[in-house]
Amino acid sequence: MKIDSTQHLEYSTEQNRINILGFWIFLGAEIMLFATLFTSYFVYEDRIGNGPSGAEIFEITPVLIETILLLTSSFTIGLAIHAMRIQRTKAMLGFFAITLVLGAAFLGVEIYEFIHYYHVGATLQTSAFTGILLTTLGTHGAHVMFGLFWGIFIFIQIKKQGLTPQTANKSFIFSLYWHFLDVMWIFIFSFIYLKGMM
Amino acid sequence: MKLKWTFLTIIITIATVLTGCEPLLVLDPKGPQAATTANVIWISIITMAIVVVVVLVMLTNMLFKYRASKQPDDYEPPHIEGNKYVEGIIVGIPILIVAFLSVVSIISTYQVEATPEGYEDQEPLVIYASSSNWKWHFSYPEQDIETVNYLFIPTNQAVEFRLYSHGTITSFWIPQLAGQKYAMADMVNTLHLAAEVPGDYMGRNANFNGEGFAENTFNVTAMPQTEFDQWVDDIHATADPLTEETFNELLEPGHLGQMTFTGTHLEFAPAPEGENGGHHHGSPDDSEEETHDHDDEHDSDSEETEHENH
Amino acid sequence: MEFFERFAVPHPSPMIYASMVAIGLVIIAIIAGLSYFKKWGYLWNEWLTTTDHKRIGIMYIISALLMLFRGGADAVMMRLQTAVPENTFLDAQHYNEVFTTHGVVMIIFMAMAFIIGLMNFVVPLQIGARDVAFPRLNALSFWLYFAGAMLFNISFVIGGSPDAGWTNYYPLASTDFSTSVGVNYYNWALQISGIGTLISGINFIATIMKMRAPGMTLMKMPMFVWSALITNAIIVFAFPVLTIALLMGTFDRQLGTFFFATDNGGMDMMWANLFWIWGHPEVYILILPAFGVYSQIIATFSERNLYGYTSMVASMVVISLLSFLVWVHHFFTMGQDAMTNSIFSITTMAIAVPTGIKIFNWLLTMWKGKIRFTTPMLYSVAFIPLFTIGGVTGVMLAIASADYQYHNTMFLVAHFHNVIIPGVVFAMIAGLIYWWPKMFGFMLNERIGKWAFWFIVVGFCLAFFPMYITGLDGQARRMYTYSEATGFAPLSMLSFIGAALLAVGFAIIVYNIYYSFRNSPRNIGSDPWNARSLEWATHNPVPEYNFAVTPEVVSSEALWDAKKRGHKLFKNKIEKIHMPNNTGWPIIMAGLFFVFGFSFVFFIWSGVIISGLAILGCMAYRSFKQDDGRYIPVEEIKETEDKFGGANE
Amino acid sequence: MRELFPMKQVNGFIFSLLLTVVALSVYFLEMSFQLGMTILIVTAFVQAGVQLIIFMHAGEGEDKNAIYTTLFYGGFLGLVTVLGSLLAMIWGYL
Repeated sequence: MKIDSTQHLEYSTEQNRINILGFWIFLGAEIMLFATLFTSYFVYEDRIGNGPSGAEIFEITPVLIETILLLTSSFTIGLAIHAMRIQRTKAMLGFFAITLVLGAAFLGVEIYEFIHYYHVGATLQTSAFTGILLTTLGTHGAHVMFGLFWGIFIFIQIKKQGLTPQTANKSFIFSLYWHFLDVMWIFIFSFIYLKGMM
Repeated sequence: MKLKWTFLTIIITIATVLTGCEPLLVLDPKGPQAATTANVIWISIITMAIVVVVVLVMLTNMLFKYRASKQPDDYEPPHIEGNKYVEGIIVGIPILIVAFLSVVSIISTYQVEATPEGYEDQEPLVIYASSSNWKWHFSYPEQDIETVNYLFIPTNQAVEFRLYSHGTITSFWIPQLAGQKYAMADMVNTLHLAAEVPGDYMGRNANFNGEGFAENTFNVTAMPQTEFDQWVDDIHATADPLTEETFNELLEPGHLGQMTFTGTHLEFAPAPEGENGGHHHGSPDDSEEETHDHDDEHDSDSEETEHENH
Repeated sequence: MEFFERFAVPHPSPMIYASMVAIGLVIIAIIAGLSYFKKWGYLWNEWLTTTDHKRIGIMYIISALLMLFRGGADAVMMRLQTAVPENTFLDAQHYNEVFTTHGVVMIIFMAMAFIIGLMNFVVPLQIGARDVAFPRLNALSFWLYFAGAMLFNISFVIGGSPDAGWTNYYPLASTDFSTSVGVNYYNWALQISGIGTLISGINFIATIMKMRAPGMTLMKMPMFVWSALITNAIIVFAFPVLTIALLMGTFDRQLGTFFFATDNGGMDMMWANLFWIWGHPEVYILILPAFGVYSQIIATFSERNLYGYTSMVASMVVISLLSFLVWVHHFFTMGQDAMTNSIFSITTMAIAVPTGIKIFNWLLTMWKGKIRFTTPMLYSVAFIPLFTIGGVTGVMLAIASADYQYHNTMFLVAHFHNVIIPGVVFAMIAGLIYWWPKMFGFMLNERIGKWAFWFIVVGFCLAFFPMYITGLDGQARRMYTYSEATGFAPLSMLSFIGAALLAVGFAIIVYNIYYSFRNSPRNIGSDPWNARSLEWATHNPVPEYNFAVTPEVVSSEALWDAKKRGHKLFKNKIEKIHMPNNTGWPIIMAGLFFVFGFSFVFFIWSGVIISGLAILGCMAYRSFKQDDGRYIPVEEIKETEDKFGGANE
Repeated sequence: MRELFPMKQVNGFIFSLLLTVVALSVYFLEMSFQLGMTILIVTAFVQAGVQLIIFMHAGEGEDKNAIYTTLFYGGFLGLVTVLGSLLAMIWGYL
């Protein structure tokens, strides 16, 4: 494995560079996945059947908390990568841990939100609108959940092996994933919640 | 060699069959809408035949002239990059052809979506055609009668079909009178046609909808207005009224022969017409009002189509 | 006992029971054979756990051929049923299941597997790479595809086949109208193999972008590599749409949501919409690699460089974008206004322009050439006029008003078979014959191959051209029978004869493989076709490391440069070569996906949860496992090269 | 400590919070649907751009052209999917 020391650790081997490009392409596919969910959401938005409409069930407070949590976690994972690049392993692990905690908090609030929907009678089986709402939010939530476990695994590996081209590469790719989830949340926040409550 | 003749034979066969003594249904129109589509099909067949012929001529030319057996053994084919002018031609001409056909497509699509040409001043006859597994129900609200699996229409009269389904997506199709349109459960689609020649025509559901699909057909009879009026009167004199109970029995999956009733099912099971053509059909109540004042609705409809025409 | 009742076939027939017995016997025979010849270890070590792109490619192609025969059997059954009016060979339900599985198997499990198989085998060789970017994911892709294919194929003996057409329109596909588990199978089989395809797409883009030989800029890639790059770009952006659509369909059928229902806000049209947003790009996913194959073959056997390389590339890029802009033409008759239909009518016809460029470029490639009529070239020559006919009927269908008459008729069936068979199937057969010596080190017999070609071409014309006519005569597609009075009988009989000839043609191909395996000479050198691109610069069959020395190229025709212009391909000395290790986790994970899908189909929640957790466990295991691959030492490479008669230098 | 918080990232974070506040105005202030949608579209896409360039370093590696091509391709096709579907499913029937 040739290591190119003029580049950041995460870019230092050819395989690392291939991995990063590959992940970007995967994110391209994810854009389309969420675009499809948004397409369906916009089509079903007014088709509420016998169920409630968005304006009736959305609450600004939990949504705002979720947004702040995820935005901040996106900031901290960015700082983690920065710390990684200046070889500050401890600081990096710190930021990494904060990110995961914020992510877990986000999931907690989202679970609260889902329970709220359940209580006001908006379930997957209520109408096409509530179905697509919960599917879209659920897909994003599942991504965050997956990211949490993935992040924990990487955290353990850095802890064990230190910063190597492999672990740095994994961390960088994880950060791409996490930022991407934040971007998707911004779209959910704007075009599902705010548009619905407007 | 063999290849070329295979193709030529096949093309000739197609041509003879196409122009043969027994005309194909789609190319044997009996009303203005189907005549439009038949003309468009002929235009496109001729245009496209030119393309096919050009390709075939070029191909045979290449294959004959440049086959290895005709070249000297030491012949080395030259290295030829693209050429701006040649590539300009092979882009330009297809663009012209496509542009021409696009214009044909747009004009004819607006035509078949509107009241048939020459019938714009006429009040169209409204017939609700709804499908259930595997039958067609035809409701004539103005005449207050309903038929199953057969359709009588007056000739030289614009007919406006309101299509919907009691279940699966079906496609209402009378090849000799007009193209298809889907019938679906949560909205009503409109299909315009007119018959100009009295006669019996084949009608069917063209969209696959399960076991009984092959037999999901109906018979269309076009007749002069006076005979049509006579037929309506006869039904009022002889047929039984359609009750909700009978209608629900009719909806059960299966095949029925031709049946006739007075009254329509629209009174107790209205069509899914909503404020916006049923499209934002969310709550059940917005479908109720619509059927009672369908006359207004269709007036505004024909106004709209006129707009589109001019 | 109640637990097992759900696995019963809802519409049994003697044929299905016979198939069950046949499947059972074949499985027993395979197991017995492997045990008797002590081949389990060989199979596991050399094939099932391989990460070698060439072997994965070959496994894809073998699976594709198996699926071709499954789908082909369905096709012959359909043609037989409709050969005469009022036939009773199949009943309506059985016929519906047969055409549904025919469509799905041919598109998803035959054509897709064939193109991905060829890409797997050829792309790394054409760009001078050792393997693909992610060899383990490549194996996972294959095994996920295979798990999906098997899941789909067991449906007709366990629980019942899907019966709502390959387009699977709701509400027909909902539990109200399709009561067996067939459509559940459809959802999960496509979902699982779709994930595999998506991974392949990412893998190949990364491979082509990052692993080209020194000197090979994007505009110096062989045309097949370009077609693979564009195809995989379409895969990456189209398949997520299918993922979501299938997920919504699964929710509707199995979790009680209302997405495609007709009440509670549901919209049955939305399935058609999402399906075709994926479905239309999907047909370009199939046809573009075929274009790539033809570009290679026509250039090779005209002994000329490909005419208009830049415009060939540009036209594919344009096609890839336009392919996402046309989907509404699949449901012009759904009731949108004339303006919407006009827009999509224009975008659809626009695709004819880049496609036309390609046709003329191929013709101009033959111009001033020295054409050799080998079997692959025969398929390519037949492709040009036949595909043109298919293409122009496509333009005819794109005219919205006329489509109101063609839609759902045999005219449409004739059209898409007319593009897919001469387009994709001919290309795959031609490509297989063309690259066969690269795969196995001997050539397929040309004389037998040409017999097969004539059967297939004539069979194709007889089978599908009559459908244009019956379509215009008002024959709807998917009708299991028709009456004498319709007058469809003589032409339908002709179709059946054509289908039979096609079947004979494919049988001859199989015989040819057997015959050539027994009789063909093995000492064919590395370049039996006098070809032009890089893959022919290494040995036949290709050693596992592909090239002993990484080649350096200066044009898209690297080998031609070496042969005619004195370009030196291999400049460096032999060094140790880094290769990926074999791994068992892809096949294990795909097996778990199979269990997951199967359990979900039958609502066996315990199976779903256990296999779901096991899949996540596998991923966690992969996250922690380090596998840096292995090195092939210089001596071993030299030894191998000597066996082939010395290094290619 | 200072070096752990580079200005670029801190500014990016503050900017993205600001964008969120601007987007929130559609909830707290009375405005027409068109104006509200315009604000949401602008803030969402700017926000996405901030994340991509400042946090995700989309433009730093040797493959930035491939990455940007992927993103634009995905974004374009995503928009086509959304708008085309709305056209074919809703607007086409009005």
